[in-house]
Amino acid sequence: MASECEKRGNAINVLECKSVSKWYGEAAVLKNVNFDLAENEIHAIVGENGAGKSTLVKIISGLVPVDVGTIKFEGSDRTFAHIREIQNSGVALIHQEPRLFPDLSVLENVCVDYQIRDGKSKRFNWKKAEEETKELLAQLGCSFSVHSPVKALSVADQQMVDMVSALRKKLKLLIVDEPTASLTPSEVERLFATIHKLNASGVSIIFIGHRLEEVLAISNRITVLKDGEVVAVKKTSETNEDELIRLMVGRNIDTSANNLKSSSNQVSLKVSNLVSPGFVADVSFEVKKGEILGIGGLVGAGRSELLETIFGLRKRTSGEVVSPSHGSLKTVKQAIASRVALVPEDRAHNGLFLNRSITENLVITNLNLTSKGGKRNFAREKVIGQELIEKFRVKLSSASQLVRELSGGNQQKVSLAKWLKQEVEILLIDEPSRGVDVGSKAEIHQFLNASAKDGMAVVMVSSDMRELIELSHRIIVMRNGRIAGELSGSEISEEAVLRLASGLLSTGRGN
Amino acid sequence: MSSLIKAPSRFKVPSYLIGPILILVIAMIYGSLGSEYFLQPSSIIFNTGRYIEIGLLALALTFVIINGDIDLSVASTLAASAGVLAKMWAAGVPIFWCCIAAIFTGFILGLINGLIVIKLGLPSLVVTLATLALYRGITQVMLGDGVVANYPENFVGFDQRLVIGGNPGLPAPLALFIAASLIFYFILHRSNYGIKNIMSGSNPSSSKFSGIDVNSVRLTAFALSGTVCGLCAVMITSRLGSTISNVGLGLELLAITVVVLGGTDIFGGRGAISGTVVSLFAIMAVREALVIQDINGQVQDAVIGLLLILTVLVPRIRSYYIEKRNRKKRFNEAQRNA
Amino acid sequence: MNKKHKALVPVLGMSLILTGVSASFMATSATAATKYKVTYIPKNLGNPYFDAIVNGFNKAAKGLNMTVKVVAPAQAGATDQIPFIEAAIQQKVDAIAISPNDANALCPTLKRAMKAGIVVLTVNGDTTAACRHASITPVDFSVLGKYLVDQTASVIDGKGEWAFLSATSTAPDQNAWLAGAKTYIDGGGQPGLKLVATVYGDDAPEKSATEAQALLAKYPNLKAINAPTTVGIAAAAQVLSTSPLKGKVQVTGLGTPDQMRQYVKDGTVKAFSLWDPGLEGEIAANLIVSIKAKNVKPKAGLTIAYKGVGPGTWKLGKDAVIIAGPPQEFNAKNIDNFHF
Amino acid sequence: MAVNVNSKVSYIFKKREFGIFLFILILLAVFGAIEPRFFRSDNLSAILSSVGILMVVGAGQTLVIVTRNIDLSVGSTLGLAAMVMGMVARSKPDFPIIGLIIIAMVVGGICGVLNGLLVSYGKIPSIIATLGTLAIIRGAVFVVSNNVQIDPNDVPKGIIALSTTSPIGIPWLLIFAFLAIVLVWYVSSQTLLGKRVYAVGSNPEAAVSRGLSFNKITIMVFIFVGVLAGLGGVLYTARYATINPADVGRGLEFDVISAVVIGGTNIFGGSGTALGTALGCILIGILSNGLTVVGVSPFWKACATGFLILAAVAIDNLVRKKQEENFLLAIRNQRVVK
Repeated sequence: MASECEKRGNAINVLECKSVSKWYGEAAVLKNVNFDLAENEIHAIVGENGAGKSTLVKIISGLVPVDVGTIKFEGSDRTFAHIREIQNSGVALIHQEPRLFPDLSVLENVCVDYQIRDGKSKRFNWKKAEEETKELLAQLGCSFSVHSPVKALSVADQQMVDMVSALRKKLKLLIVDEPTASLTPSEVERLFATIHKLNASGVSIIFIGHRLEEVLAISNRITVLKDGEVVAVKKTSETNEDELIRLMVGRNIDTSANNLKSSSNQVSLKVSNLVSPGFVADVSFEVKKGEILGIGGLVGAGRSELLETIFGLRKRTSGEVVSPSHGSLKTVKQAIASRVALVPEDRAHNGLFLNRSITENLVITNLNLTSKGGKRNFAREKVIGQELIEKFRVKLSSASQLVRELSGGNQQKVSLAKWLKQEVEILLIDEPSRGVDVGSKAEIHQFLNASAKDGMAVVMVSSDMRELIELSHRIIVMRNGRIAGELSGSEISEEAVLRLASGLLSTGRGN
Repeated sequence: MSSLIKAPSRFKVPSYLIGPILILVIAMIYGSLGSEYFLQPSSIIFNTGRYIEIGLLALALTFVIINGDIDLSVASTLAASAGVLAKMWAAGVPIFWCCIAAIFTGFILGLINGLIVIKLGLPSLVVTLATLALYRGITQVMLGDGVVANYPENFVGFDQRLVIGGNPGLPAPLALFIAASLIFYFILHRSNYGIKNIMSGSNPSSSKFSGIDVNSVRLTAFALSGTVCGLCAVMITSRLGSTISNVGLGLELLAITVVVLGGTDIFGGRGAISGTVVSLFAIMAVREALVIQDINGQVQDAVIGLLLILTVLVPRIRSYYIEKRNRKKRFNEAQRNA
Repeated sequence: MNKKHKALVPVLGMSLILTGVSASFMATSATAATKYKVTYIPKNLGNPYFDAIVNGFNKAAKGLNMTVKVVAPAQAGATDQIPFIEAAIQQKVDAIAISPNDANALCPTLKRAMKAGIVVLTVNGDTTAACRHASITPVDFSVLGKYLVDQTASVIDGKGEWAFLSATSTAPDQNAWLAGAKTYIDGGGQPGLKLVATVYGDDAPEKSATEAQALLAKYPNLKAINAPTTVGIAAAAQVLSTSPLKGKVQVTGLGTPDQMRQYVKDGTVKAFSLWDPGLEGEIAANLIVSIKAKNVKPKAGLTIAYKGVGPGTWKLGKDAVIIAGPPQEFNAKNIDNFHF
Repeated sequence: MAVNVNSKVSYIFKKREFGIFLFILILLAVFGAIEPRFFRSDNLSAILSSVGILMVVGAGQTLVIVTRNIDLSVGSTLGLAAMVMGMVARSKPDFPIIGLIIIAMVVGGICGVLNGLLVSYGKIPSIIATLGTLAIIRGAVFVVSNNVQIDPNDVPKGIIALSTTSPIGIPWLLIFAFLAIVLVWYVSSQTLLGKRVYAVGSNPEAAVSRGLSFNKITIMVFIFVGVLAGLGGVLYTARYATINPADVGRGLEFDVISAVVIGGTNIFGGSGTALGTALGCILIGILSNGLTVVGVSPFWKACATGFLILAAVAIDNLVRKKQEENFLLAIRNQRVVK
């Protein structure tokens, strides 16, 4: 086997997918896709939400069966191989949501799918496994205990555990599916360093990402998918961001935010000395009418929790949230009555009802408009639903379709749209473009700008540095539950945000 | 294939009703094979009374289950409410006020279930498993080994009265059930509370983020369930004309079976009143058909159990084979094109 | 074609199963040849005691041109028998014999059966007198309480503490006997005995055994446990047969010989009682024919006579109650003569 | 920092069963104070033997619940296993004891396979599937036994002896219970297989994407609980000697699930220990014996049992939640306040 490989030399492909097609129900998600991966290559796949990227890598890693087509790995046919067989041959898939077991410890998470080879002792050597895991964790620069339950770790640490689980096996192909979506810049750096190190040691890599600058930075080759079809395969050195976007979307779109950066002096919301134990420590700020206030910081700095506390979802021990026109707000009910809306980061868990229809998702926050005396009016629900769908150009086959069937970008639009019949004055929005394709992202940005221009106050948490800097009038940076600093006007820069977020005050980057 | 899915029919039977309707039809045929009296209006009338209590419990449970909870204590709540009714009647309280007290007891006990579930953050399965024993115990404490009977003539025999006279007439329990179904249908599918109930069962976290007070929705569902148990206690007392402490023993599993057979998702977020109603009549028809064919209790239970599994399993198997066939078809098409 | 018909496969399968189930479990159903159709509804199935009554029914039915159908609910709940009564009414049977699980709850349904011209007899347990034509009890329920007390006295020589292990707190026959026993004791019967507790085993072996064990722990001077229920007596005997107290504490009560043979032989149980349950079935079958064919109206004071059945003649007591016969005591000497 | 967190982790795991253990101690103290004879050796050993059957089945049920499933059919399975074994023993009195035990376990295992297939490949929620098989298997008990019970003199002496003797003095019944608990403890804490069972319950989607055979593990735990229920059938026969088709194992599922839940197993899967279940079983055994021994009226007993179970679960839950909260807070605070 090994000698055969050597004979073929460097030019051979580790992975070859030939005319792969896949349907979910009646909808084709992959049409006749050809994809190959050369040895020791970092191959990026880009495309809008719903273009079929995730489905393709799920097929490659054996998670879902292919309908038509063949897949060859290291020269042998793996088309219908079982997931375990594929994993044992050295393929690992890392999702954007770490696939971990919250009740188990780090060590158990890492070892749980370890195969004990026949002929050897049936007993699993926990001691040895612990040593190996500790070593791998140390290599990745992680300091948490291997006995800590995974549910106690931060998202970034969990991703590292996921990575270590993959590394424990003999890796030949690592697939990373939007790994950076929930990571902060320094964590992204750590991840990229790891990927490069693996690549250097002979592992081929498939990389899926929405942040094109990252894709361009890390990959050798880029495959662009659109509507389930391969539209182009480019060498990274021979392409650029604009071309990629054109290929992905099929048209030119304006990605610059066009921010006029104007806001009135009228205060829309005043937060003073807000405390939520363990998450938010003594936070005070104001946001003005027509202003977009960005909140930067690392994941786990308490940004999402701050928004949730303002919205009345989290227990607060002290502090106050006041809307000058509506008074003090403590509960969700008061917040909504004061025309505050929250669009959460995790739309699948907190924003949407995946198993219910689009109309129901849109109507649930607008019952005050659609119903009378507690009695629902289906005709009016339909009208309002349709209005919101059109306003946000949600792509769907019918308004009674389940939200689950929509792509990420369209889901995000629904998650946002459901508030907009409520004459929202203060919009709290958490990671507006997480897992959203470039086209939808641009639409959402345009919407935020237009709304601010119309007088809405927006408080936006974002880990996407470009989004944060281009959209925000003013940025406050959180660190460890506190406000580490505020930036406005010309002070705003990527470096300044990072410095505040990581606690390095003026000495520049170090560590 | 596509013609099968997109049938151009104006009125489409929801998929969750197909199973129960099939069962209903088959049971009717089977029962009428056993006895020429099976489909007689009179026999249907005399038989509805017993099932209406299960039906009402199932309607209330539909709310609780759609909401993502479960109430195993319904039969015990019913018993405790009947116990209060009996004790007050024995103490000389007018029967009307006894009934009111019974319904109120049900309401309170349901509320207690809900409060424990919400305030202590315990799973409803665990809490109502405990209150199943607790409420039955309260009934035993109240009634001991005694029997309360001698209810007034005008109270006893509600199930045999006709709301609309003649043959076939409309028996009172059936009329009550139809009314209750309509009310419950309205609440679940046409009111704000209903959609909040369904949505908080579908995703409690998103509901909180959408401004729904999930806990009060849950509490309402439990209280509603308890209140209906109280109402059923009145009905069962009227039907039997006596009260003992084991009244309604084991009804909870029957009621849950009705709800699940009617297509309500046991994990919440999906379900319909129509499903529960049709499924009640399907189970009633199966039971009656089996009884008329002289089949014993255990085998009746086994048949219902089998039907329960088949209603969930058969559509799964069917869609699996359809999916498989489609895949094969596409594969062949792709081969031809290649 | 096959597309549409494939959906029918599960339906077909379901109906096949249904018919298969029915075919194999239908009780002997009425054929046109017999004159009298009778449904007997025991408390529940699988109870050897009621099997004996069924045997009596069948024995008598042979000579009476009668078919007896036996149907029963899965559990002995108060209302579980009602569907079976309803079904019998619909089937227009000639008579319903029932061992009621509840004295009151079945009344409305039974009354409707009587209205429909069906003869209603209660066997081994009674409802209110207005809800049936006649009742056949195995023994005189009013004296069985006393009998149980005396029986307890006889196995512990008239002295010591004892306890009742009853079936359920809602069983009408059990409660009648317990009440009878209390009246007898309060009236000065068996002054050497002291009834210390009454517990309920819910007719479940586990619960009965637990309760029996708890009695042994709580009352160190306990001399006897009287369990007037077949499940209870067997569970209590089993607990004692494996306990150091075996022989020191006596178990007695009501049980079937087959079930108790073991414990009589190994010395756990000195004596226990029962009657011939089959006799109840035989009387019931004959009485049905009398009422139907000879228009006999059961009432107090009436005397009935059936040749070859038990003692042969019976006089109906108050509320048309027929007492089948005296209890039979089983002990080491005679137990091998009985098999049921 | 790492060391600090590490010690906190072991602290939690050490304390996991502490709440319920404390509750048992308090109960023992109270019962003993009211009625010292509660501690008589034959009483304690009787409690243990009645608990033994519960423990054997509960050990299996723990793993089932850990995988986010539930098996309601254990009582029926126990009944079928006992009945088949009893019928073999009745017709062939010389059949070796070990053979009878194997027959019972195989019958239980077959029921487990049925449940496992319905839940895994059939994709039927376990609560529905086993609600169905609960009735179906009970029906099977009736069919195979033809409604005839097994009397004590039909049961071989060797089987009865399992509940009283063994080579080492402790009855076999208790040895089996101990072995079942130890087996589950060993598998769940020491082996990779056990970790996979917990992984499947902790995050089913992740389990699939990590290549764990979800279906195989599900079927395996159902077979495991089935086999243990079969063994439970043997022990039931040993302890009660009579096998009645209607009574055998009836309602056992409620006791078993109560015990598992009292023992701290999360009803939503992912966590739970054999030791906790063992303690839960002991608590139930002590309650049902102790309440009678201290002279609680039979009518108050069900009430007290329900209340105490609720109290045990609530206290245990509160204690655990507090611990976990403190632990998570400590970890966060290490980051937040630096």
